[in-house]
Amino acid sequence: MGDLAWIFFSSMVVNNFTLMLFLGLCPFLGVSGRLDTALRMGAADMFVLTMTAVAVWFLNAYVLAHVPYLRLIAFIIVIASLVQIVEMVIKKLSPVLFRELGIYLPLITTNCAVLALAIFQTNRGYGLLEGLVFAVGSGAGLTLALLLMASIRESLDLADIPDVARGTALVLFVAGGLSLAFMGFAGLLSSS
Amino acid sequence: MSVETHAPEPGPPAPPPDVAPARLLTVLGVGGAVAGTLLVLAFGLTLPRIEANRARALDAAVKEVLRAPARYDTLFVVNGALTKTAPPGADPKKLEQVYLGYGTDGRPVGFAVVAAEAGFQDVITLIFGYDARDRKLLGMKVLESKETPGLGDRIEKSEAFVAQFAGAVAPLVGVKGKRSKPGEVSMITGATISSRAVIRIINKALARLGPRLEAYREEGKGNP
Amino acid sequence: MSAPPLLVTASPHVGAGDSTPKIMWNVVASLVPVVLAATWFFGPSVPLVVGAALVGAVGAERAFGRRGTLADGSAVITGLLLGLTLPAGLPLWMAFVGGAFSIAIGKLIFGGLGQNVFNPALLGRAFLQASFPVALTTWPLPGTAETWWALRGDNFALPFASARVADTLTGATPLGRMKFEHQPTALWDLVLGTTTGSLGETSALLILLCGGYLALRNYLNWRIPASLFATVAVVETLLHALAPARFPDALFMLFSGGLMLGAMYMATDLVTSPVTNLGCWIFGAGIGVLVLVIRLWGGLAEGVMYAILIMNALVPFLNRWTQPRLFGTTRIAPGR
Amino acid sequence: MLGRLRFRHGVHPPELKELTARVPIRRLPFPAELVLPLRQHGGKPARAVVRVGDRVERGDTLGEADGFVSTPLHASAAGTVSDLGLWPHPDGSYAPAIRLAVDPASPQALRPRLVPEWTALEPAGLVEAIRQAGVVGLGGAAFPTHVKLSPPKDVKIDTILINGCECEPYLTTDHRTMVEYPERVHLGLRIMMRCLGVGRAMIGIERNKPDALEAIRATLPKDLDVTVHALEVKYPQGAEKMLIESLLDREVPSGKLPMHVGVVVQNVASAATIAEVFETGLPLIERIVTVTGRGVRRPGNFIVPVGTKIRDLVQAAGGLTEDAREIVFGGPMMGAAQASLDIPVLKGTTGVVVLTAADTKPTVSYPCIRCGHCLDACPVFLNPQLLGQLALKERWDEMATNHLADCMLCGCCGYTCPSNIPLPQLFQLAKAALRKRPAA
Amino acid sequence: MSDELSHLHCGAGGGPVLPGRTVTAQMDLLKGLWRENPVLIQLLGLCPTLAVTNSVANSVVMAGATFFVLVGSSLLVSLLKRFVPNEVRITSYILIIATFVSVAEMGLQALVPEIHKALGAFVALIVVNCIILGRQEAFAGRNPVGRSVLDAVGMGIGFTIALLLMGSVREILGSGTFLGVSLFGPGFEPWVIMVLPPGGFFTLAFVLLTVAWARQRRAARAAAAGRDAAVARRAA
Amino acid sequence: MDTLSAPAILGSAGILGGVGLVFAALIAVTHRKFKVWEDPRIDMVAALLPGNNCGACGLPGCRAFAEKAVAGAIAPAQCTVSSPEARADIAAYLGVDVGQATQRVARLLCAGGRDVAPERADYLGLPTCKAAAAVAGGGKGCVWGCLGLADCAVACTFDAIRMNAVGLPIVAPGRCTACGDCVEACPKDLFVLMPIEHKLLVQCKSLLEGDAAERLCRVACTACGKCALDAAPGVIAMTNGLAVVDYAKNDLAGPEATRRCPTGAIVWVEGAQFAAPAPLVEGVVV
Ligand SMILES: Cc1cc2nc3c(=O)[nH]c(=O)nc-3n(C[C@H](O)[C@H](O)[C@H](O)COP(=O)(O)O)c2cc1C
Ligand SMILES: Cc1cc2nc3c(=O)[nH]c(=O)nc-3n(C[C@H](O)[C@H](O)[C@H](O)COP(=O)(O)O)c2cc1C
Ligand SMILES: Cc1cc2nc3c(=O)[nH]c(=O)nc-3n(C[C@H](O)[C@H](O)[C@H](O)COP(=O)(O)O)c2cc1C
Ligand SMILES: Cc1cc2nc3c(=O)[nH]c(=O)nc-3n(C[C@H](O)[C@H](O)[C@H](O)CO)c2cc1C
Ligand code: SF4
Ligand code: SF4
Ligand code: SF4
Ligand code: SF4
Ligand code: FES
Repeated sequence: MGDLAWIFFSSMVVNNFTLMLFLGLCPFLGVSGRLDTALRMGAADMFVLTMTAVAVWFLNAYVLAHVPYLRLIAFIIVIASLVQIVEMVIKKLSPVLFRELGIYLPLITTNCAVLALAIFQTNRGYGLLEGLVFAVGSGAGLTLALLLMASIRESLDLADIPDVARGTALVLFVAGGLSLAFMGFAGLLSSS
Repeated sequence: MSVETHAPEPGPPAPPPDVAPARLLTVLGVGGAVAGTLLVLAFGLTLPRIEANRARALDAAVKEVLRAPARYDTLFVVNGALTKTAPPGADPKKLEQVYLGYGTDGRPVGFAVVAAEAGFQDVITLIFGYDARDRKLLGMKVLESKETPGLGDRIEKSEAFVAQFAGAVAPLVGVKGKRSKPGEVSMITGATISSRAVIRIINKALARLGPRLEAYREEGKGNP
Repeated sequence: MSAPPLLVTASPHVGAGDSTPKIMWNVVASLVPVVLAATWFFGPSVPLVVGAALVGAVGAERAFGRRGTLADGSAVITGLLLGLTLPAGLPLWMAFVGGAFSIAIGKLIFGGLGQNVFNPALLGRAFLQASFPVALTTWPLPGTAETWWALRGDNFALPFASARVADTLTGATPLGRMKFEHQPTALWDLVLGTTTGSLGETSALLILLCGGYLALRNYLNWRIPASLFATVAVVETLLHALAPARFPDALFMLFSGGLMLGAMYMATDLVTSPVTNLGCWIFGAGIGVLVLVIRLWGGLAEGVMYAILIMNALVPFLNRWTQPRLFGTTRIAPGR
Repeated sequence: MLGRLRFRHGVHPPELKELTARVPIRRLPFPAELVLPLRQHGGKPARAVVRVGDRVERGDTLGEADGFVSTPLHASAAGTVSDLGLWPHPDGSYAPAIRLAVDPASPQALRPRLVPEWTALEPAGLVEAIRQAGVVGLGGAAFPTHVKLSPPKDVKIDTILINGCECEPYLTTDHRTMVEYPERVHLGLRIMMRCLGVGRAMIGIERNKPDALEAIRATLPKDLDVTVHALEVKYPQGAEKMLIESLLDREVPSGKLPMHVGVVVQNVASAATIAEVFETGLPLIERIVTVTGRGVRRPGNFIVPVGTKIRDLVQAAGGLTEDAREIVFGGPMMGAAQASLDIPVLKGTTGVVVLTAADTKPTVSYPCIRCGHCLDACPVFLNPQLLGQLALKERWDEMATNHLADCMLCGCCGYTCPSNIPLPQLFQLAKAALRKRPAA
Repeated sequence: MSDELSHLHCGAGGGPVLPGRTVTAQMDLLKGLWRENPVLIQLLGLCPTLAVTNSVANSVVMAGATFFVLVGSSLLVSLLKRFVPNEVRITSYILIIATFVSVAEMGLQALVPEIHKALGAFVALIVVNCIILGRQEAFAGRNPVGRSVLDAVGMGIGFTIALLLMGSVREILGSGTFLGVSLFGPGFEPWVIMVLPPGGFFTLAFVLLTVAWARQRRAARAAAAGRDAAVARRAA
Repeated sequence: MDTLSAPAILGSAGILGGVGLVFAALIAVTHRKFKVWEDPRIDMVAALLPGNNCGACGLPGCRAFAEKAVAGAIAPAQCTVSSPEARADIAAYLGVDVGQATQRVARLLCAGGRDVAPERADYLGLPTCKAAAAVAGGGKGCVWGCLGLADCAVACTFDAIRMNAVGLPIVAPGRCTACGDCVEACPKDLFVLMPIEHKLLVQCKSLLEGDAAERLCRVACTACGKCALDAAPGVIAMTNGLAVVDYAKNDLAGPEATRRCPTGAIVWVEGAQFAAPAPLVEGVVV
């Protein structure tokens, strides 16, 4: 139990994928302009990560033990096709849900957070439950970072940013600030 | 220097024709097969090097924390007891391992134990040498850590800190400032948490394995 | 037509009489006693360190800011407050770098006064702490009468050079002692300020008084410190009742570390706190909870700075979700 | 049912009413020329029915109402129409106006009744008489009174509120009206109650006018269900939404009018004017104006013909001081600055406030420091901070979704803003920009 | 995978080739260095740029691995593009890229185990590096082999330049060393933040700030020249 | 384990090949189901356009222009913003004629700079024309006239407007693309877009007549009617205190109409509207 809590908080804040590990920066920079988009992206992220965790656990348990060198290819292809299939299913079953979340799915397939989750999960030898907690924690972390960045960017929309800093440079400065603030969580639950 | 010109043809281009599914199947099927072949070849070529690297690193670490033993044996922890051979059917790579070192005289000098637990930033993995008879440590080496550079990473980079472990009496006690007793380890200012984590990892591993290690020696199995 | 042409301006034609520079300079004035008290405890190092941070902040504002913005006084506050969060023995060049970073990256990058997301002084301090962690956690002891005039560390270390190991007496802060050594500190020492710590976290009483003056004049939103204190007091009292050995009592939590300075001067920074009153209540409570989480379960002894910075990041979100209920409706505005 | 006699938010500007609060209302001699813009009220301007050179008597019709939401315009003095053309209007434009050369020989006496006796009239006839008399709200907005007195069939009015708050600093028109003509206020109220068939009325007066409260209470008619209430002194207590909340504890829904909560709000001076119109038989041709501020030498309350120019008023008040700097029609919170002394007083002009350089707000602004004071001031709970930032970036549509339409331009936010951001001005611009847009 | 991916994926759509303009091999090669630098101008592949640049050695190895994958897959893609139907284009590209990355990863593990460990998952993550797929989509999939390789080499060098820049700044300030060699002696106080995550963000932000500043100055100068010309035209 | 054995190689080739086959099948199926085709030339043309989305062409943005251009419904030259070379490129690419565009420019209907049209009050507050106009008309004596606070110059994305020393906006015809932003921006509605051939121009909107008008501005139209008399019949009419040119009869217009104007309110414009009486000033107040 304690371990699961540690995995969760560690992946959500202490080792936040975006702010501490630099994973998934492309969508972080691209989709954090507006809060509602960011929240949807976060939800989609969470979904894909959870799905990946399960898929990767199966792959690790049943397939990759025999062909370790196919790890990378297997991960990327399985993730991509899973997402694709889910996307099609959602499109068919719930057009509303598709409009809200579906359009972000392909964007996530090719961001490195998902592949990284698969690799970390494998390297750390997480079981199914641990993997799931890890995925949910990381997803929550990505969503948190997106939410903070998006609301900040929306408010900065009204600021008189100097011309040279406008755009990505400013977003990176804010990300640096967030990352600095999140250092406050360093060592959470690990001190004694 | 090659110069190329792109001259567009006027008029709307025709919509692309439909591809035959058979072509898709061939391309991806053949492509996949070729890729698979390539990968397995690369894997086969690099695997020996990689395993050798890994073994060399472990070997160096074991030798370091056991203060250059003449040789060492790999023991397996099975059901809380140490055995020299892995039980049949089990994959030896998946069992916890402990290394027993011997001096030039052939007498055992101590065990090397790998242990890991959360540090300040993330999990710290370390190996330490332990003389079960005197309950003294022989040395400590951090194998993997993500502690803050310049701060927490001094648990591996500060020679003074690492040196204290040679000869320290278990269980270890962390202190701030100068150590005064052989069981004490003086922690790094500004990295108390990482220092404490190292001490905790060793103490916990010994609490778990210590009796086993001592028992193993006392039962005389350590003496070939 | 009458001799000088009439003036035409938009309504309202009268104002409440407060102005941004007036507010800012009042805050500066209210900080002077705090700096003097710090000097009383830590000697001549204090004006040096605070001065260096101030010069860094003001210099950056002058160099990179729009013309005339120095006069609004906000850069001076940033410099002073940054100085007050530093240890007395810090090399001056570090304090200077911190001040310049505070203003240049903490504020001007966002377009200057009023537009920054993070509290500039705290961002500067977080930058310094992450850059020079050892120097920022070396705490000189408050002085005695004989040694008052001595420097409390290698203030004059050359730029880019480490501080030489000083022969001043250093010690752990009350929070550090509590966290790592489980030793308490007398409450009276905390209230008066005769403990180790950064310059401005020493005399809780004085800060309370000076901040109270600002609150009375409505220069800061009293709801923030109120909800912060209430949260810390309530949660900590509960925890203390559950496990007295593990959790110190609420008064210790309130009066130790940077909580007072943070609550009265830094959480209340108008720019980086919510504009709505409901938002301010949540903001204060959030800081309170985060401070406790970091202090009690985190890796660091003190968490006020990080707590405020994290809540700063949430402010746009809070502003958006705590819009006032429009008169004559049950809705709230969408916020954007 | 009774409200808490106060509302939430709002501001406390210095009242400065002592300049004229005790100065009795005085009638001024007629000026040489009057200028009567055809647009004096909310709605469509009147249509001129006289020609240059026409001789008119006091009370003669100069312009006819052009549609339902419009009122006629009457000659406020006997004289000759000297010009029909463009003249500076208090709103800053040049607008069509009738210039009247006042006949210095005329006694300007009362003449036979132009407005019928009220007692003889049915409600519908009363409303029509009020319309023909050119009565508009004198509380500032100058909205045609007959419109307010003819609610649509499907709304039920249960209460008339008489607005005696006069919450703007400086102004004392309503105050003096209540002190000097309390019976007129009551009579006007009685007439309006008959018009609307309403049995209940309430009079709300801010607590800082004890003499007015007393005068109104002392003359309270016994046969009517009218109550008088002392209200908290706070700006904008007199805004109708705030008044309704204070007195009746009802909130006018966003985007709706007082009538939708069963209320009609009338200013005390409007009530007194209705009474006066029926008493004298003359239409609305004069009004009480407070000429005040530290920029005039002898501030006072004057009865003047509609169309009197600022120049003449200022002269009556002893002239401008050396340091007079800005002339405002209405109070300093919502009033409009005037650019020249040729501008005439309209029916809805409650006061002429002359500010000295020291009284005016500094004009330099600072960036918004997000202090939130404006949110604490806005009586309709908008977020002026956000609206202001959006306005500076000309994001009009987002302002609309943030309920700009509910802003009544009361000026509270601009008053408290320490950074002196001209928030109400920005909102006014935004409203104008959105109005210009076809659909938003 | 469907074509939709190519639109949504970061940067994976190259601009059209200007009709009627000539392109020299030199331009193919050089554009990646600065004018279309994948990191500094196109803002692609930021994850590795931030994650592995806390030391110069890591940056070099990472850049090398990426270079290898980029050039190799560009070569292969442009060689095979004629056989690959449009529908399975991206899937095939990913197959090719993933193969190269796997090979690179095993190679690094065998040759430089220490650095491989320091780079962690990021070698494997080259698979999803936007630069690589982006170049296949925008260039190698449409152009002949020679040009594709030149383009890939240019982009690879551009990526290397960016990584080296970041790595040098961060290592020099953050550790006082360059490639592990102490530069300023023991008295130097390292700016630890530079090797920590916030330092990564700040460094890249500063680099982009400088780039923007340089471009703005050039644009301002060009505009001034243009205005002079316009004034002159009007005067004439 | 021998990784390089034949079964291992065959196995992995088989696995990946199988995966490939599955995918190919999947894709073939999906591709059958959903298919959208768009003329790729639209992208090409759009990329050649300036991308300002300024609307000067009368369409809602550059992509709309590209679609129309590909469809042959609009001539490349109608994009007045892009360079002649770019227009030629598009024409060449589509294999059509560049076409002709009538050049239109923005003209200011006011000539009352600070030197000739005095202020009646000091406006202090937001330094924009819009804001000033809302406060007592803005302080300028002539309430129809230019306030000189440069809203138009700020609005012009093509940098075609500069304020001159007496506070009047000067349009550079060479840069003006007739996008209409300045028309939109001016609170006094002083800008109109007109073909450059319309050379007879009444630079005044004051509705006052005679001395009343001239008192407020020395170059106001006093409605004296002389221009209407001198011009060809029907070209100029007097309406509401202003001379109004009927541009339907532009062919008959000539400079003689301006000769007797007592204030110089009516002018014959060739190229730029004002002969830049004072040096252009940089630094627009924002
Ligand atoms: C950015 C940052 C990174 C830190 N990293 C570590 C670390 O890796 N290991 C550690 O023990 N302490 C680290 N600390 C400091 C601890 O949180 C804590 O202050 C310290 O361990 C207390 O030690 P002391 O009592 O010797 O001062 C870090 C602090 C900061 C601000
Ligand atoms: C189009 C329009 C219709 C109105 N109709 C009514 C009405 O039927 N009944 C009423 O009491 N007031 C009516 N009003 C007047 C307003 O309630 C209000 O008195 C007027 O806008 C002046 O606002 P103020 O009094 O807050 O300054 C109307 C106003 C407008 C603009
Ligand atoms: C901010 C604000 C303040 C107002 N203050 C007063 C006031 O003090 N006295 C008053 O009679 N009307 C005031 N009004 C106008 C009232 O809202 C309302 O229009 C008026 O009382 C209706 O009466 P009338 O139509 O007879 O003028 C104010 C309006 C606003 C928007
Ligand atoms: C009550 C109050 C508290 C303030 N606190 C801070 C502070 O903690 N840090 C800071 O940099 N500036 C502070 N300022 C100054 C100013 O708001 C700050 O420089 C802005 O954040 C810069 O945009 C404060 C100002 C006031 C009025
Ligand atoms: S002017 Fe508008 S926004 Fe400002 S306080 Fe009044 S109602 Fe609120
Ligand atoms: S009162 Fe002024 S400074 Fe304060 S939040 Fe409102 S607009 Fe900003
Ligand atoms: S927008 Fe231009 S033309 Fe219009 S008033 Fe302002 S400066 Fe004059
Ligand atoms: S804003 Fe006016 S001057 Fe500028 S280009 Fe558009 S039409 Fe021409
Ligand atoms: S490189 Fe990490 S998401 Fe694109």
